[in-house]
Amino acid sequence: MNEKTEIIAEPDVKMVTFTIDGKEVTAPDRTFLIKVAREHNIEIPTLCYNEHLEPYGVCRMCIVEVTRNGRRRIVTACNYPVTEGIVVETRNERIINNRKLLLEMMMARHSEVEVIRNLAKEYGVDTIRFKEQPSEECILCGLCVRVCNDLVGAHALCFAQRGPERYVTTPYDVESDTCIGCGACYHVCPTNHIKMEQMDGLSVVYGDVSLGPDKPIHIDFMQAVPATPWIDQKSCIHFQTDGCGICSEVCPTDAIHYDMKDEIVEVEAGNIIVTSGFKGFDPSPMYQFGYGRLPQVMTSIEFEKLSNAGGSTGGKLLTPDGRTPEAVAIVHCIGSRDKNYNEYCSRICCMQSLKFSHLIREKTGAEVYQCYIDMRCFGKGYEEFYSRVLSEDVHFIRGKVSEVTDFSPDGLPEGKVLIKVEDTLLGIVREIPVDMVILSVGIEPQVGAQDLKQKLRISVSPDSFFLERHPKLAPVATATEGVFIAGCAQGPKDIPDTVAQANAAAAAVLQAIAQGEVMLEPITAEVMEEQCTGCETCLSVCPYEAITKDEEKGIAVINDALCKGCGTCVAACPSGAIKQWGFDREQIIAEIDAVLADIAV
Amino acid sequence: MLQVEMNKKKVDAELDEMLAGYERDRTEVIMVLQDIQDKYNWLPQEALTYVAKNWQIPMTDMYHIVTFYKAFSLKPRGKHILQLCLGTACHVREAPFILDALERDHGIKNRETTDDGLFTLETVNCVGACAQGPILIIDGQMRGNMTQTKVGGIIRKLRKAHKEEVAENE
Amino acid sequence: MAELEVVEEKETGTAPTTGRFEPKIVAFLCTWCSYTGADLAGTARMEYPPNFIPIRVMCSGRVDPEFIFKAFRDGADGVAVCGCHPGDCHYISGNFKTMSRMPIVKRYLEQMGLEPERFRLEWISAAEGEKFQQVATEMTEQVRKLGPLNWNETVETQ
Amino acid sequence: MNKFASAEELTRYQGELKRKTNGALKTISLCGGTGCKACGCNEIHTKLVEELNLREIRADIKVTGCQGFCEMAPLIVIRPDDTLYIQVKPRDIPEIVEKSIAGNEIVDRLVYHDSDGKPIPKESDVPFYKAQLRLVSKKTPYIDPMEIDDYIALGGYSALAKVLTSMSPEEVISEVKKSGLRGRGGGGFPTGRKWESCRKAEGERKFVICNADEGDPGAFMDCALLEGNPHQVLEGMLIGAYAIGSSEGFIYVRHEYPRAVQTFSNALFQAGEYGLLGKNILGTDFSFEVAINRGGGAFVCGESTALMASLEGRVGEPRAKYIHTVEHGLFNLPSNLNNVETWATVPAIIDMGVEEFTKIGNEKNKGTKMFSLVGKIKNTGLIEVPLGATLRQVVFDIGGGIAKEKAFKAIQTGGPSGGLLPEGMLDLPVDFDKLWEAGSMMGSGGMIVMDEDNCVVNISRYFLNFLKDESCGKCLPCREGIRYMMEILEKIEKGEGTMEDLETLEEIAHTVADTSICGLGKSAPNPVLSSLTYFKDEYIAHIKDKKCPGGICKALINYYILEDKCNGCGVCAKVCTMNAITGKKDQVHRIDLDLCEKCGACLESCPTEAIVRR
Repeated sequence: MNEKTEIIAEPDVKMVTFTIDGKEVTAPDRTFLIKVAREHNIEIPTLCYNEHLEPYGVCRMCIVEVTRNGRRRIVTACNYPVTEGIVVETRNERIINNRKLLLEMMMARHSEVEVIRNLAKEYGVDTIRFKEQPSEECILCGLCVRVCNDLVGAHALCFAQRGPERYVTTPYDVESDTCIGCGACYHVCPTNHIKMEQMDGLSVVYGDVSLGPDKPIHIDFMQAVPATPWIDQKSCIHFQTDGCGICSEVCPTDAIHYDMKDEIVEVEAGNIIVTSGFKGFDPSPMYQFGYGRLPQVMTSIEFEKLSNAGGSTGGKLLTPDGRTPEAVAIVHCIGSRDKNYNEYCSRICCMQSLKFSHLIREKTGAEVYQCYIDMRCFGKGYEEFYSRVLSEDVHFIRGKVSEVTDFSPDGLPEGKVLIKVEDTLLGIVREIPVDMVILSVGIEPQVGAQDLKQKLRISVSPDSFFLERHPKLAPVATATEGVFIAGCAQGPKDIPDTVAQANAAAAAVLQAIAQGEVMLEPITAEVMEEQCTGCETCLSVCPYEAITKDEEKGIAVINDALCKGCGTCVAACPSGAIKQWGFDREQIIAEIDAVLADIAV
Repeated sequence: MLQVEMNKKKVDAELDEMLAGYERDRTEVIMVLQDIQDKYNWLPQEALTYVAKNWQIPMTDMYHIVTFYKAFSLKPRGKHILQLCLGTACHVREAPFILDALERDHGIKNRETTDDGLFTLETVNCVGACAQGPILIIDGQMRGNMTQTKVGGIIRKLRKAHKEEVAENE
Repeated sequence: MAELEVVEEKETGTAPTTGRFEPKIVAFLCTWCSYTGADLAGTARMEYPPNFIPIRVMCSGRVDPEFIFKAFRDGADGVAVCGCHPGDCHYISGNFKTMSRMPIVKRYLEQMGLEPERFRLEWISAAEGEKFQQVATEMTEQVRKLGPLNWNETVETQ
Repeated sequence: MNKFASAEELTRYQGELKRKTNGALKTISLCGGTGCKACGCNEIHTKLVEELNLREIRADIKVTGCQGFCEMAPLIVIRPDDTLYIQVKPRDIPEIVEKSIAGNEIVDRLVYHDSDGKPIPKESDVPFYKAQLRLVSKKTPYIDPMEIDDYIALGGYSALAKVLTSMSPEEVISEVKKSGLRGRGGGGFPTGRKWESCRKAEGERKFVICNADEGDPGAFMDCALLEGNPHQVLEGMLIGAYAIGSSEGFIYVRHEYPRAVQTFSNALFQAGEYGLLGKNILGTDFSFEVAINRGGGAFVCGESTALMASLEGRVGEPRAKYIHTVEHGLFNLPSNLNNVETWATVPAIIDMGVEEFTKIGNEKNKGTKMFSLVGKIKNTGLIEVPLGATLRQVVFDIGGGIAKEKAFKAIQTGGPSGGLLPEGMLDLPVDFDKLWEAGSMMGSGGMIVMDEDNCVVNISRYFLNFLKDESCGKCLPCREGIRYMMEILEKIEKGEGTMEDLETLEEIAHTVADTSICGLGKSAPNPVLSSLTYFKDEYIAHIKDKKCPGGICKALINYYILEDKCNGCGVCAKVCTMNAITGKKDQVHRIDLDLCEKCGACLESCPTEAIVRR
């Protein structure tokens, strides 16, 4: 009975009081002793216990002595249901001696297994009096078999034989065809006898292929906003075999519902702010830098993750082979200000590189070589920061790096690569061995910006960032009424500018909302009843379905709230029965006459 | 492991007819396996998958059951089944000497089948005829007061009979 | 700074400076794309001939074939209709209608004896200031080569 | 035969049967127990039928279950004058038929002779039977197990009728509690209390289970009961089910007892025919069904929770008993499990009444207990003695002392969970508590007698080796501890043991007993511990003197030919596969100790017992 025990008693549960090592405790009746002990952090060692599985009680590590109505006996805490008035002793001499001998038995068979060696050391077990055998990693605790059969429901692992020949295997010792590779057995194995390797993206468990990342429920990275975990359905057990369900059990706010689905949400919105952000330029096409080929070469975004406290190295700056770098090169304008890729300047790389140089100098004291074309420190306090970095004796080389290579005729120290850069100020080509090369990659429109353009009917500027209505007077508005753009969607910019634009866009939206009503399009079309023959040609022309047929009068009617004033229906009407305010037939004809009239301009 | 491929369809058909009487209830699984073992003299994998499917028992439980209980054998057993009683009474009357003799003189090891597929030796614990210990059961027929020499005689007789039989139908 | 040239005014419709035949080309530009493109060419200080005179309409779909014939009849030597690239139209499908109407007008004009170069349908987006300049210059030169249309003599009489 | 609609119909039918059976005809009861079957009781039966037809003599032949005197198998008893003929051969049949059946004489040479040669023809006078008190196995010699009428004729099922018609379930329970009946499976838990707690447990659906696994090697009492008198066991289960309020029963029979399965399923069929099983038994609203479940061959399934796991179609792995099976047993429902003999005793209690029953046995151990007396004993067989009888009475009065005039060394009771008791303990009364205090255990009832030619270390290693193979391997102490203990004993057997080994042995024994999950592990150390307490000197002999007093441990003994006894017949030389024995015809032979494999074949086959091992 996998008891759902919260120590804070529900109303109808009978509470019992008893003593553990002389300390009085209360707990719901028939709770397993181990749970109560751990609640009061009384240390009882366990090997085959997992709170989400039925207790199995086979490793006998959790033995304690219990006196109940006058009878003293040794029981296992993991599956002993507590009752009123029992006296529990977790560490008396008899228990310690028994546990020592049990550990000695285990050491004879599992001498190399770490968790056993630690326990043995803790209990002072050093002489092994039994015939020692070659160390086996599996201690037959059965956690993997039980999690696979009872919890996951994949029925892939089982015990075989009995007595000392008992071992864990798959039926007929062949690769299981029911294993879903969820990795549950890999996680619960106390001696990590079950290995899980990554084989081209899939984790191979116990020789069987798994389907996804090792932990189905995870947070991508610590700085994610919002930092909420998500479930990868492909490798989550519940979605494979309808088993498990531990996460919903332990979630205190009961926030996990397996039946939630991705839905298309239709929102009636009067205004849209497009903040699709940017994508870092992928430097792989630039073979000369060896990105993707040389492990030392990384993009500025990857370096950002490396130096981040939440990153894989916890903020420590390490080369891929785990060494602290002695020399680092930072290369500017990768994919920006470059005829073959993007002509525009991405604005942020210079200041970002300065930040990196400062960080590297401070954290590792390595030599930093910054290869730039122009230092564009345009913002408030930016130039001052540049001079400060200069004072931290960072080497600034004015020139484009021509090549990064790991080959050099007179040999290269282990783990270093060579950068070749033409120093235009000294007029020489320099070759500098470094441990790490950071490519300051430029900014490109976000993936998928193209089809967003189609959907929202907004246009893009030549550098394929979204086009603002007016570069100076309306930088966050677009030609389409009610659609706004902010941040890198409109063009490369750093955080201060992005924030400013965000506020601007928000203000514009609020202003429209605050007005309470919407200004109608002045230039709309209107049907002249007396001329309309009801031929319905115009109905099919209007993309906004603004024209409907008035059945009694037998004439077409235009709804001026929907009409956007394009005039296509006016031109299409065979009987010229539709007027367009501001671009009526007479007005255009007058313009043509004016254009063709021979009067001096 | 001696892998003997049985024709799956044939096995399924035979089992359908033989096990029709059972109600496909989980408590019958051990008896069903014993009936199958009586029929084929061992438990082919096809039979296990058949039972697993029809009694809705995962293959993991099936494999543990057939390797746990001594009554079942996953390998084909010999033509003659020798069961030597090693109960305490027989042990006390020197049954182990017979066990050693079987292995030493006739190459029949405990819980194994001889290469020629003629003999399978299994040890059992007390079949209830302790007065006539040591007991050797040959194909279900009990022989009491066994000694090494008597056992030697029986084995040689069976081997000769088998040789003649083989000679006949060639 | 280029030296400011004083522009002399002339009676005839031809441009005052060159004495050559200066054609008159009426260009219907849709507000959201070609007109903005033209505007961009202007702000980018791109030079293009003044003969290419724009008339703004909300969408190229608004251009009624009647206006084209009226322009030719009233003395235009060439007419151009410019709109957004298909799929970019601010009014979703306005330029599709133009795409279906204008070929008919083109064939009609050819049957009336006009040279094909006198009428062009062009898609120019708001970002293609250069393209606008190139279309205007090229069409002006082509019509200049063809000489004046003189609708009455050439078309009316047939 | 239609079903009994009421208890009266049953009693009326009993009356008719009684009148029919005590007719003029003589009854020849032929023992058909497993042991006798192994000695050719079938041939004797066919010869007997032939002879009777030849002589056109009409007599009633009954092939009964095990009558107990296995040593003297095959047995024939001529009723009603109860003449017992022992070790009968087919060729003796004509003489028996002519003299004892046609006439009333006794064939003297086939009768039992006591130690000073006096013939004792009457069965009840033979010392083997006289010293016993047969209560549970009383009816077996008079019944053909395949015939329900025989059982009913002897008053069978009247206990059930009495219970169903005149007693309430609570009254039955209090009767059983008053009777002091304790579990015959070996634990000795008061049966009445067990029934009561099972009756009180929550839940409508309850199970009654009969544990016929009898895994103890050297014990075959349950087998004899099931094969000899299945109806008594069934009647006990019916009474228990009525008392507990269960309508579903199981009997878990051991894989090695196919004949028991046969006789019991036949009994179930016949009981069903007579309306004593199934719906509305004897017209009352009590109904009960029993299903037979054949075990898969695992000693551990004798333990209650493992048995239930096996019944559920799972692997026989025991579970912690913190939750009692009477509350959550089979399929997690209340289940009452008792041993075959316990169920068979219940009808006897109801029939004879509690006062009579409590007269038998001593203060805390009431009634009788069946034992299988085997090993180096003169009269090997199945016996039943009142609890409290001393070991000496069992071994010497009933057992007739040690075979081949050898010296008694030890008696092992309780099977692999029991212990070895020395000569000094022979006056110990045989009951649950005294045996437990002495470090042994009643167990299911196996009693193995050992003489000077047995080695205590070897026996302990035998039990540990048996338990190592039978351990389910689930919990660490039992799986590993027993193996390490056995390895130490093997070292001692090879003469490589040290005194520290004995201390380690004791330490492991206590840990295995303290921390194992089930009875198998908890009681596994008993044989070793008791042999260490009573036979420490033999261990020391193995360790220090490198000698095996019993002459069993191969590494420590050699085979010698005694000059004075050897007549030079050469049989040993022929038999020795290692041809380590040399010698000319009619001259004293010699064994070359280097070649000798110590296989013992020569000793076995020497006609003049001239070969010894020391």
